[in-house]
Amino acid sequence: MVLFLLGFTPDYGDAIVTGSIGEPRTFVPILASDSSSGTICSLIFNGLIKYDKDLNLTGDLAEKWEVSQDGLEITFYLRKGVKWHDGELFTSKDVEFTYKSLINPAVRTPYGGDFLMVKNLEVVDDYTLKVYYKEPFSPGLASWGMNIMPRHLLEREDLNTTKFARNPIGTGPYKFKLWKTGERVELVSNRGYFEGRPHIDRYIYRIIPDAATLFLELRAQAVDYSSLTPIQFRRQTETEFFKKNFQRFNFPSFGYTYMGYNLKDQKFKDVNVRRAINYAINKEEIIKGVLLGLGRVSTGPFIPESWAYNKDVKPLEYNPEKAREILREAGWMDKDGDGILEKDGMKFSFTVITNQGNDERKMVLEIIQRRLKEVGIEVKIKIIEWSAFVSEFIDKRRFEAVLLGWGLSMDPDMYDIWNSSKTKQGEFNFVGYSNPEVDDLLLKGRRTFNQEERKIIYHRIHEILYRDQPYLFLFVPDALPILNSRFKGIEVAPSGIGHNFIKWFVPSAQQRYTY
Amino acid sequence: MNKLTWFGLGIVGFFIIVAIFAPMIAPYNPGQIDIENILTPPSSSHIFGTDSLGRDLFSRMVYGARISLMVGFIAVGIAAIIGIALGAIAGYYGKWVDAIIMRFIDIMLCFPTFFLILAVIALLEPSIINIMVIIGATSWMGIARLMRAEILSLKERDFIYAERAIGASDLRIIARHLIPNAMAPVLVSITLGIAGAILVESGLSFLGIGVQPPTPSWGNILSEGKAVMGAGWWMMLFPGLAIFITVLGYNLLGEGIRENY
Amino acid sequence: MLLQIKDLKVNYAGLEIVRGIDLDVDKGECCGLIGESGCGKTTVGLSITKLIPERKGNILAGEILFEGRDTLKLTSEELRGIRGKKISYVFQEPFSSLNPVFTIYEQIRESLEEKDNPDARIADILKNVGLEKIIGRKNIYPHELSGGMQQRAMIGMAIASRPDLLVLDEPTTALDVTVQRQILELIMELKNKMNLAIIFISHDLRIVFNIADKIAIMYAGSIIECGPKGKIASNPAHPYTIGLIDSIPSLEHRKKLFNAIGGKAPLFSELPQGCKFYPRCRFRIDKCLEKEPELENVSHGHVSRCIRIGDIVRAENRHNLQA
Amino acid sequence: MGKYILKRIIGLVVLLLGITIITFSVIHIAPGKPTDLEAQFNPKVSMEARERISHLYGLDKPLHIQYIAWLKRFARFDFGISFMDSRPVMQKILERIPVTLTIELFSIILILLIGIPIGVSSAVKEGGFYDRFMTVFVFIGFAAPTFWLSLILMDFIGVRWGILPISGIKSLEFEKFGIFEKIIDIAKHLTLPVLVSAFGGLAGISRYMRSSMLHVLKQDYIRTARAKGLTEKEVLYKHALKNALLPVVTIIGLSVPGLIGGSVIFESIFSIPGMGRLFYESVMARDYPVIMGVLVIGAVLTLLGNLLADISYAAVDPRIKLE
Amino acid sequence: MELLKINNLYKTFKKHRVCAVDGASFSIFKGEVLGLVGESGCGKSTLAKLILRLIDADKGSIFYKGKDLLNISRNDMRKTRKDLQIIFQDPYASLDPRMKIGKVIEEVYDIHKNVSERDRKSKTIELLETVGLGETYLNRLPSELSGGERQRVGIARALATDPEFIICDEPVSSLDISVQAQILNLLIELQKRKNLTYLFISHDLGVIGSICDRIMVMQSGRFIESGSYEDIFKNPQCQYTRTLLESAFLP
Repeated sequence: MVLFLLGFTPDYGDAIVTGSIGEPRTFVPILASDSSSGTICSLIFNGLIKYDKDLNLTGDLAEKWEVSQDGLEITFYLRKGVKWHDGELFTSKDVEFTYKSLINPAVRTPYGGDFLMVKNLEVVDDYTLKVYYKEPFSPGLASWGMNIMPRHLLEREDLNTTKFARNPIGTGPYKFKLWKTGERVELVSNRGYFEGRPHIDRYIYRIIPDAATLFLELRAQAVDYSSLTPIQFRRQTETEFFKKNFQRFNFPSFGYTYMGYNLKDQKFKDVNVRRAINYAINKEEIIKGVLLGLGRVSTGPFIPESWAYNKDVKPLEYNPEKAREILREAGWMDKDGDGILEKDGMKFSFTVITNQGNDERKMVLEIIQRRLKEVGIEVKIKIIEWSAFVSEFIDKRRFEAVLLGWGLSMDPDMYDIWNSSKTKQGEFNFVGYSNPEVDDLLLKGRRTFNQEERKIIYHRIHEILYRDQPYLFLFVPDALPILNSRFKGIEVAPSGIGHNFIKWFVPSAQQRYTY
Repeated sequence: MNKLTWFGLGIVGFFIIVAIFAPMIAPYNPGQIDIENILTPPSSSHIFGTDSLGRDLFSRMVYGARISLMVGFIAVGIAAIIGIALGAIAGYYGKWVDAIIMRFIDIMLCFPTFFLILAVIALLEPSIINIMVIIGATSWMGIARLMRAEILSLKERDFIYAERAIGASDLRIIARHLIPNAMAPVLVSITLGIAGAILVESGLSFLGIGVQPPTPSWGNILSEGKAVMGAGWWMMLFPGLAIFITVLGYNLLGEGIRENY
Repeated sequence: MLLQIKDLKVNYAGLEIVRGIDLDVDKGECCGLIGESGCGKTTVGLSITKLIPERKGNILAGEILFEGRDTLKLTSEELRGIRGKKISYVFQEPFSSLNPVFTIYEQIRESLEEKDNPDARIADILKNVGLEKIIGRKNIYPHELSGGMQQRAMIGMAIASRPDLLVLDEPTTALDVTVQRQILELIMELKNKMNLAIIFISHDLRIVFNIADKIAIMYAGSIIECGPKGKIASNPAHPYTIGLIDSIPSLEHRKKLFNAIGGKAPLFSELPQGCKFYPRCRFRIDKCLEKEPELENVSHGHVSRCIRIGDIVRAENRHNLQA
Repeated sequence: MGKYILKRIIGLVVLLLGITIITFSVIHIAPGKPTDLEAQFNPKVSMEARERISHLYGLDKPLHIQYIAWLKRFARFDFGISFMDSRPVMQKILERIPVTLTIELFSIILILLIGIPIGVSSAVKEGGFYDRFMTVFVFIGFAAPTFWLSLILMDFIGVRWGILPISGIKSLEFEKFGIFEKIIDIAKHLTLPVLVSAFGGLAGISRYMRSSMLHVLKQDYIRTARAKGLTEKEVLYKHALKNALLPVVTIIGLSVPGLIGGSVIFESIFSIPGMGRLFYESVMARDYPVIMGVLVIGAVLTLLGNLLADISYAAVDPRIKLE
Repeated sequence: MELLKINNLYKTFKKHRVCAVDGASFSIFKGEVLGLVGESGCGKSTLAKLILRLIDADKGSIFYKGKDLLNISRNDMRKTRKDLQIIFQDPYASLDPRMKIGKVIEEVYDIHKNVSERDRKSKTIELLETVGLGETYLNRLPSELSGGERQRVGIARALATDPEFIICDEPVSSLDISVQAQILNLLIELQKRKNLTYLFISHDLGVIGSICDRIMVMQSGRFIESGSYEDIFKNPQCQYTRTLLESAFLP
């Protein structure tokens, strides 16, 4: 291995202290919907399959799996000899129990959706099981990345209130040690982990609610692993001190920021107007101003590095002149000379709403506001606290335009966002986009397991979406993790740096927390 | 009036002038985004440096003065009006009127103001005025209690009986004689209230529910400053200092009024 | 001579309101110090043991010889040896002169010179001032007593360590008529029993005519007449004294106008030239304006600060003496 | 006294019911629903799933039925379970109270120990340089925005000079420490928060104490105490101080709610798992049971605080009796 | 002629649980000075406030010009107030500290509209002169006046509605003797010139003796003796009256 040549013998020991703003909610994996709980559950539990560093599906608790010709049947062959942290053997009965809990209406799990497509699950023997689907459902395969729970501990428990939530037992690389509410969660390495013993003995997850405090803790090296804002990355961590004591990474994150129009609103019905707005806004300027260059222009709702992203779709260039021209053709003139265009007595003025607590989105809006003013469109900004934002404005469609971001899962299937059937109250096609061809393509995309076929489908969807402009796709921000320099073995890949976390190690000389 | 009170008055006066003549004083338009020089330190062209969107910090601070002071005056103005009226009525009429108002005050002390602010931001136009109306409408209890205590002691004085003897109506007695004579402690709590309101606004901005962009206020500039703490010391220093000096000024003025009224 | 005040000048709130006072009080003698509000009589009383608050005023000149020693020159240590021990005070408002949050018992105990077995000593004091009812009850607070009883407690505190001089500043003004009489009788009784010297400061001539041996009358910061009670009462030798006596409503004075003094007391900031009483004086002549008159002898021990003593003394034409 | 307290407590209970009704309705009328925060916006989460969740929380029932259900549980001192992590609300609150209580208690003790002497000494040295300096000093504490001052201190004291830890309440190796080291460790973590919180509270107490002391020093019984020959120290720190301290007792009563209330800004900056952050996070997630729990405890403490203020005032001031 | 007829007036204050006025019945005749003497706390001032309905009586009746003042509406009462006025004891507390002297008088005209806007100023100056003050006092604040001058302003205010009956509630008790004499002279002259009727309240028998025609002695809320000057001063019937006389220093 290359590492030996460099003279680093992979040592065991030390602890990694990561800092985060959010407090985890629960460690019952199928109830953990917030990112903090998800991060920790992914270290304690395993799914049947997982994504490797190049974003391809690979085995986890399942050694291998087969999909039947008609795509209605998936057979999983489980890994043998895997033990739960309390020594019990992992068997297919645990998978069956997890599946049953997911579709049980009394359990407050938000993840039931994909598993309702399953006709039934058959346990063939302790280490083989078959899953039958009502119709071919390719995203279904990815859904089996869901963490599997120990049947022998939870069978007789009410999952909503079980003590397990604060004292989880899993199969993963790290075992739960303690949880001090509001302070920190501590995990210790699972020496008998089936993929080999993790090098770092202790994983400490500190809860630090304020971003400024988190950065101070970083500077004082009381936190080893955290993420930076663009300003922190460009302006505060270029010093000698940081270069010596820290290593920084930047790679596209799995998400994109966009401005969605309420397509039912008179002003945005005409696609040309939406395209004119795209021309009027300088996307590069936003990236330079808000992300200090740490991000790239986005043209569609797919992960840039993944096979589903159509690289031939080029973003519209910044051309205010063309924008004014298109708007004039669409009938928008500034008759009363107040600098704002009108049409049949209606001013081209709209309010963009976004959620409170996200400084970047606020700055993006302030730049958009200025650029659109130059082409005669008045933009007002309204920032609303999250819960009210979702239930009063998004669910009830009470908005003209919204600035938001979507997190992208590894599987490109975006049925719930783009399909015209998903525009009822509370559903996610809140902009009200409907295009029969896209509807049809989405269904085809779900029905085939063949990646080549899906690639053509999603590339076509990408083309149509950018042409229809239901969203003004803005940018994909870079993830900016920062890690203390004593940790070795980090490798950047399309899936980021976390894929080989259990291989990270600290040379014994530099180990800091040892007892 | 001792030196400190003059000093306080000087500060308060200075910022009121700055607020009134903001358009003249500010060299740039506060919303003028300039991506080329983001977060540049104080220089000849930008006295206080620029913020994270390249806007001139000095201009935003000058306009921010207008917002922050307005915040103080509106909130405390409303609190004063409600507080004085209810306090006077409770103090003057006593018996069951007094009991009801006092119990209402107890309830208001436990009122979840936080929720009201969230509701306003979501449902109404979240302009600064609405937020401050809410702050004002839920912070009058202190003034009401002060006014009531003063009037309880004043209404036993002979000149009130004399007013009644010459046939003055209750309203005239309360408005012309009781309230003016009870103003001293209330005035002090008003000046301190203005200082308090400015601090509340900066607190709300910290939580992200303060004054909405693009309108600058010392509170939201300071919160932006917090986000870039290491990279732009001037973004933290100047707004914090402005709030600190203004609140100090109002406190010294309040002290002066308390002593000399 | 127990106490000799010589040419005392005191400045209060920036104005010289005591403009050269001379007063002697012998052991066992009750000297009345009369003057209307704002004439400086209280300040004189307080100056005897330097009780004037520093920020408010200071003693400009003069000597206060008590048993031969000038109290103005004493160190604060020596002064404390006199205050409450040799010279005690009783003030006008009994209710506000007693500390509301300490018991009567405690406040009297504080005034005792010898601290051993206080209970017996306090019981004795309470008996002396007519407060037998509360002997032994250690947790009585001032607000639980009537006005009269509170003043008795104040007097008890004053005589606790057998002083030589008692300075009483309008002790009965705030009390009811009947209670006033009892307190005055108590004071006289104690004066004789303990051979106390008393300075009785008041604005009411009627009281002082009853109990004082010698009377000094103050006007605008200085003494304008001083002498034995009998002489002052029978033939007052200063127009102001005459005016005061004429202002006293007496029984035969039915439904007639008083021969009252016109005008109002001068402000210390605008004291006129010459005799300070000139603007309100019935007997004034131009000569009075020249300079402030000295204290002239009227008869043995009776002095008056007026240049027309001769004319005024002839009692019969006192009322209709024209200018 | 007992009857008075009983009467007041019955009044409180009625008031508390009124408060719970108002609070309950305001919370539910305010926009936003409690379905799980991030689940609301995760495409994987279907609409039915979210409906099911709100059904499980019982939110689809009319408001008054929900209130009555809450009231029944409240009568048995059961605040129900939190929506966020289905843990009993009481447990979540009791988990947070010790930290907030420790900080606020130390802060109030510090405020009293420093604020009162400052107030008293400023009054005694009124108008002097010391008085002016102290006025500005205490106002500095009040005027500086909390999080601004905290961050600056954390940056210099925590990061650059490394004297104190930056945030949190325990260091990572806490479990390994002995009892004594544990106390030191927590003390080091809480030093900055307590100092900043106390510094902010100094202004209130010291200004209040100063004006109260100034008022008392003008009273007659202070002059009586001096006339009794007591030392200046006895006059100031026995007679004057006890009276001046009376109103301070009510302040302690009124600050009872603050003991538990905590402050979200303060706790976020110093990463303290206190009541303030619990309330803020519950509000953001519309976790109604926890919100009601915190607000009701806050209301009870506010009302009890008022009662405590009145009772303690009566206990300290003999003149007041509660009828 | 009988100006005011008061019969069994009762008033107790819940706070002190003491009966302030316990069944007072008497009448006041036009043009006389009726004296009311008694120690502090015997209910004199309370009785004064009851008669003018400044505080509400528990029960009883007060007849004036055929109407029972306790049962007429607040508005009618405000109209009849023109004829019935009061002067208070403490010159410092009876004037609004923030109001100029001229305004104090003009406010009365403003309330009763008995003097037109135009000549209010001249009427005020005239009134101030009748009480021994003058135009220079118009813009002064009470704090700039001596005790005697303030009492004169109080009297001027009472005269502003040219009343028929004035209650003097201890008008001279807190004044120096020389100023007391001036004010008593003023009250006596005004009574003759404007044919006023006084209810004169005092604890000082000397003052009562020098100004009153009839005298009533009050003790803890009840009248214990009343009669002409001679009856009370020459042969008092009750022991309490005798102790009062002995205690007073009557030269």
